Amino acid sequence: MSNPNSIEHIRQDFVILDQITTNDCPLVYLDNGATTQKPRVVIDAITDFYRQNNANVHRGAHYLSDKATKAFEQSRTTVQHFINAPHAKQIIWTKGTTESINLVAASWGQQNLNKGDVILLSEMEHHANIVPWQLLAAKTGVVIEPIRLKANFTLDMDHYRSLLKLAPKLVAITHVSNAIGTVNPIKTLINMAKEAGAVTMVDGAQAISHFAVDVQQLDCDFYVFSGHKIFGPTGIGVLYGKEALLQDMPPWQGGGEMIDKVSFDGTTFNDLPYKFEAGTPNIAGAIGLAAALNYLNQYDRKQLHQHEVQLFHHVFDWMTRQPNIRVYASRDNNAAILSFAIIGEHHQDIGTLLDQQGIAVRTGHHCTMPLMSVLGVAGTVRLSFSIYNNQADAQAFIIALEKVLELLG
Amino acid sequence: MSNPNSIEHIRQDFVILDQITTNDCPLVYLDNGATTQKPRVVIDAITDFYRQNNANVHRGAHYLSDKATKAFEQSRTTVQHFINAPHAKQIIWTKGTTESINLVAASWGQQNLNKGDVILLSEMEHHANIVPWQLLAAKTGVVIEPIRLKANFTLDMDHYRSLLKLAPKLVAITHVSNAIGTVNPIKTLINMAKEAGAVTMVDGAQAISHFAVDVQQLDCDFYVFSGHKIFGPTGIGVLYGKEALLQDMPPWQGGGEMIDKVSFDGTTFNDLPYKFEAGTPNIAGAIGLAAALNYLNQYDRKQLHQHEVQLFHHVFDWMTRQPNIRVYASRDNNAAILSFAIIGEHHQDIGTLLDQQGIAVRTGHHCTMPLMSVLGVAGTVRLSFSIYNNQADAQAFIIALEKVLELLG
Amino acid sequence: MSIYTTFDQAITYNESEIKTLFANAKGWEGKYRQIMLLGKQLPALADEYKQDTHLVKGCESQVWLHFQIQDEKNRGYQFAADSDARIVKGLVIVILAAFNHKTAQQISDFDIEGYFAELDLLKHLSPSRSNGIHAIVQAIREI
Amino acid sequence: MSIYTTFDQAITYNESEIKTLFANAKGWEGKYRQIMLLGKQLPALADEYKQDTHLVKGCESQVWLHFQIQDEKNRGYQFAADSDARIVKGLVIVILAAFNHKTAQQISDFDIEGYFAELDLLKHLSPSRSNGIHAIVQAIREI
Ligand SMILES: Cc1ncc(COP(=O)(O)O)c(C=O)c1O
Ligand SMILES: Cc1ncc(COP(=O)(O)O)c(C=O)c1O
Repeated sequence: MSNPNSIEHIRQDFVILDQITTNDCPLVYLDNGATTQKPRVVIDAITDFYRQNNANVHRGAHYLSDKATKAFEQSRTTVQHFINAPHAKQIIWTKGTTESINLVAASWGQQNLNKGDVILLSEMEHHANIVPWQLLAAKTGVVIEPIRLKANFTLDMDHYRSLLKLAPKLVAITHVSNAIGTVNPIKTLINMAKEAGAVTMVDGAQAISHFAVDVQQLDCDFYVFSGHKIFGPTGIGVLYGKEALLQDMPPWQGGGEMIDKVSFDGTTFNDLPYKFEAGTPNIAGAIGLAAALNYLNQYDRKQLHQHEVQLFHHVFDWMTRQPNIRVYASRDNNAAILSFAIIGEHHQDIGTLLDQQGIAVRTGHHCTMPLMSVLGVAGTVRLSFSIYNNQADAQAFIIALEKVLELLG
Repeated sequence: MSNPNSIEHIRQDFVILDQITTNDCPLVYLDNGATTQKPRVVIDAITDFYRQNNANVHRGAHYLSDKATKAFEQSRTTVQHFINAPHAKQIIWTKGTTESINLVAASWGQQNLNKGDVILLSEMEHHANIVPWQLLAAKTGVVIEPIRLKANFTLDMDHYRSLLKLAPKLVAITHVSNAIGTVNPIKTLINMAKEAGAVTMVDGAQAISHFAVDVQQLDCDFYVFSGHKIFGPTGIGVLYGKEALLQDMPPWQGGGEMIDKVSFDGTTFNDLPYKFEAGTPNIAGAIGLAAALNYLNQYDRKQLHQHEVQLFHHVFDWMTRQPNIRVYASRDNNAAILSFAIIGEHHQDIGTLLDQQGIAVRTGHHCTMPLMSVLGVAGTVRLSFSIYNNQADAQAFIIALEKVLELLG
Repeated sequence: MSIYTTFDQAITYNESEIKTLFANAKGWEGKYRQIMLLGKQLPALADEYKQDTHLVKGCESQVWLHFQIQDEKNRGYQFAADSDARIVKGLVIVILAAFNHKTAQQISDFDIEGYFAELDLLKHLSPSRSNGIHAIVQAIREI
Repeated sequence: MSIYTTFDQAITYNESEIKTLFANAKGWEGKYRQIMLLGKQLPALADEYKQDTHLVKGCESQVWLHFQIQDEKNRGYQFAADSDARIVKGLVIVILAAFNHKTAQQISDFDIEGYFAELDLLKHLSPSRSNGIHAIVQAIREI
């Protein structure tokens, strides 16, 4: 993919990119950490489903419901293979990363954690991997300990080691920071957690679109991610869990599909994965996500990521040469996400002036307020690259930021 | 809409209907209770969103995120007006009816109900309006009392009256039965519940696609429904609640968007509706649902429903003339949904043989096992009509069922 | 009636007889008539053998499945099954005609998809159908 | 510095002066230069007036808003506001030029959309923007 032609080829699959925004500027989409764009095949998969196969799944015994159920369950298998899960029943459909984590906290957490038990998170977690545990803590009295960040934007392994001495019951950690791009040494973190006897949950929301994830190789207990951040639709996400853990967990939400028998005298529950899938699922969402994963599977993902990192390095290196810019990201072990500030300026002003030039970046706390407070800022401007960004995007960003510097200067 | 031309006009908006299924038979889709088909404008709204406006909502300050947020919040307003809610912030996006009810049970229920408190449901509830309360009961010790069904398929109002003497804290009841089509006298039920001091929740999953719902006129405390059952996408649903109740309720799921400030020392929550919308919402789903409601708003809904009921009566009257058929539905106060059995035959055999002729109906317990046990059956065959069904569908069904009777005879 | 009687009765058809029957059935109606005719010939399990523990999971209708090793030397299996649905009963005969008297190895080697495809009944085998035929085949294979 | 001093300072511009300034601004750059020039002229609120209770909700930047009745007879309002973002500061001047010294009735009658449209700043007023301009206008209107 260092071949720019291939990127232009990919770009053409994302029709949204070819548009004019504010002040007649072409769109430069660098907000991929918030959500990714969808290739034609994903949009087509959704459209085709509604135009040809739409029916409720599992419940019907007719031609359409059979087609819909097949496509839906095939999508589960696609996810299974994408993350190399042992079995499709370990793939639970959720609304997104946030719901996946809430499910683990409410079901596994409530069942297995008691007052005084320790949970380790990190200072760089997204609110989605903080607040569910805080809600659980308010109910159960578990204690949350954040692993500290070092000045070089990586986790403080010494601090982690010392926190592991508290014999935490759970280590829940992000694979990649959505705000500063750090790729955590997740395999090492998991191994250490296991040695300390902790269950492990990995927030893969930002990792999954950048590199291959193998849950068996990682040997994590739970892995979660969102469809919309990996070129799939909104409203669909995944919880992967080890079978033994999922089997033991009580259901969380109740309703159709997740039951075996219901009566007012007592109700029994369905097997995995259905036990955790109450109600009509986001059928079109699951099918769209599978289409996105199949789309990615066509490519050499390592090459795609190299390309993203190349763009990231280009901007990173330029930024570090600007006296007034402060970068919050490390150049290495970064998934092509970067936060920065112009010294003395408000991130919102920078975002507004970039937007005037068609550049879409995100400004604010990026749902990582504890991290912002560690960095000593209220917010930053964040750039996040994806497979369809090209050198022209990186260059347009730099030119636009030079203009911002001039306007503010 | 008694004008058959108008129906044919509507039919053309639903491209899926024009297809050949098993044994070269054209599709006759009578499984609308399970899920409805989507008109072209809904599919287009989703496609357009992904092709032109896709961005994460609320979080960005750029051109695309502004367009996406506008469309998303405009969709909330569309729902608000559709059910005549006082304010858009009383419209909470969920995954569907099931999640809406789980939210009420987990948030309002856990906060307001204590051991021994009584909840009234009815014997005709969908599992989605039973199991969440049973899960709550297992945690809190609340007591569930089902309102009995009479032989004419309506609720036993005397029994209801006597149960109200138990001073229930909540009456949670379906507007329309998904299995037998009964339209409950919901306004009366709500009034009586209020007099008894109970909070009321109405499961509108089956009602909303058949007739206008005015939550202020009903004066219910909560009203819930699913997008996919009213011509909208899968993975989106609505919880309406009275503002004072919603304000008092604690958040359920934690994550981005639902917070005000997060720190490891303590977190505060956002205002309505965001307090209940953790994580990236199903943006395309909300926009698709709004397109569906706007589509319906073009028509005289009373006429559309008269048309459905006409088809229902046609089949109902034919069935009651067949000696071997037992109908589980009342002719009056019915939302055009009907369960039946062929005496001595298994519902699954009937479904299979209808499917051979392109007729899509649902067989089984319809996620209403307690109702099935009251009816004394393991399951039924269910027909459910929608606005795009025509006389030819009804006739094709009758001819197909005659063939089934002959084959089984 | 002992369950062993039932086992003896259940083995009336073999695979090739079934294929002949279906080859002669005309159209979907002919095929379903044939399935239901077969279903009528499935010996009923006595009520005492219709225990919940013998129910096959994942069927919308109820399907009870029993088996025994027929002969210690060859270790062939004998099956007895019943259902409350007529089409399932017929399909049970179709399935048992293929699996009865076979060893675990023979059962696992048998190309059930090919067999159902030849009979033009393949869609019944789909795991996404709620008729339970897939579940019955799975249950037999997992014995 | 007393907050009353601040109030006095804040009223430098009126609506038509703002319109003239923006009419002369060229392109988006000219307009934003103008906004930021205005922002520089917004008198800073002393720290003691930057209380959390005076923060306007719904702004990504911090915006503090104070007001007082200027004159008991006409019941016109005087506003003082500050922000940590430069563009917001400038837009605060734009807003206050329209609302300052007006009565509640005059404020609610004022066509703020039309005013922002004329200045070609309408998109800043969108409730779906996180810049908080909509929130400031709402806050003033709800006084
Ligand atoms: C009356 C009723 N309530 C609740 C539900 C559950 O809806 P969903 O599966 O969309 O969550 C349904 C549909 O299956 C229903 O018919
Ligand atoms: C690291 C991380 N975790 C969790 C989330 C939450 O994902 P979602 O909003 O799709 O549920 C995000 C995205 O916002 C994220 O970047």
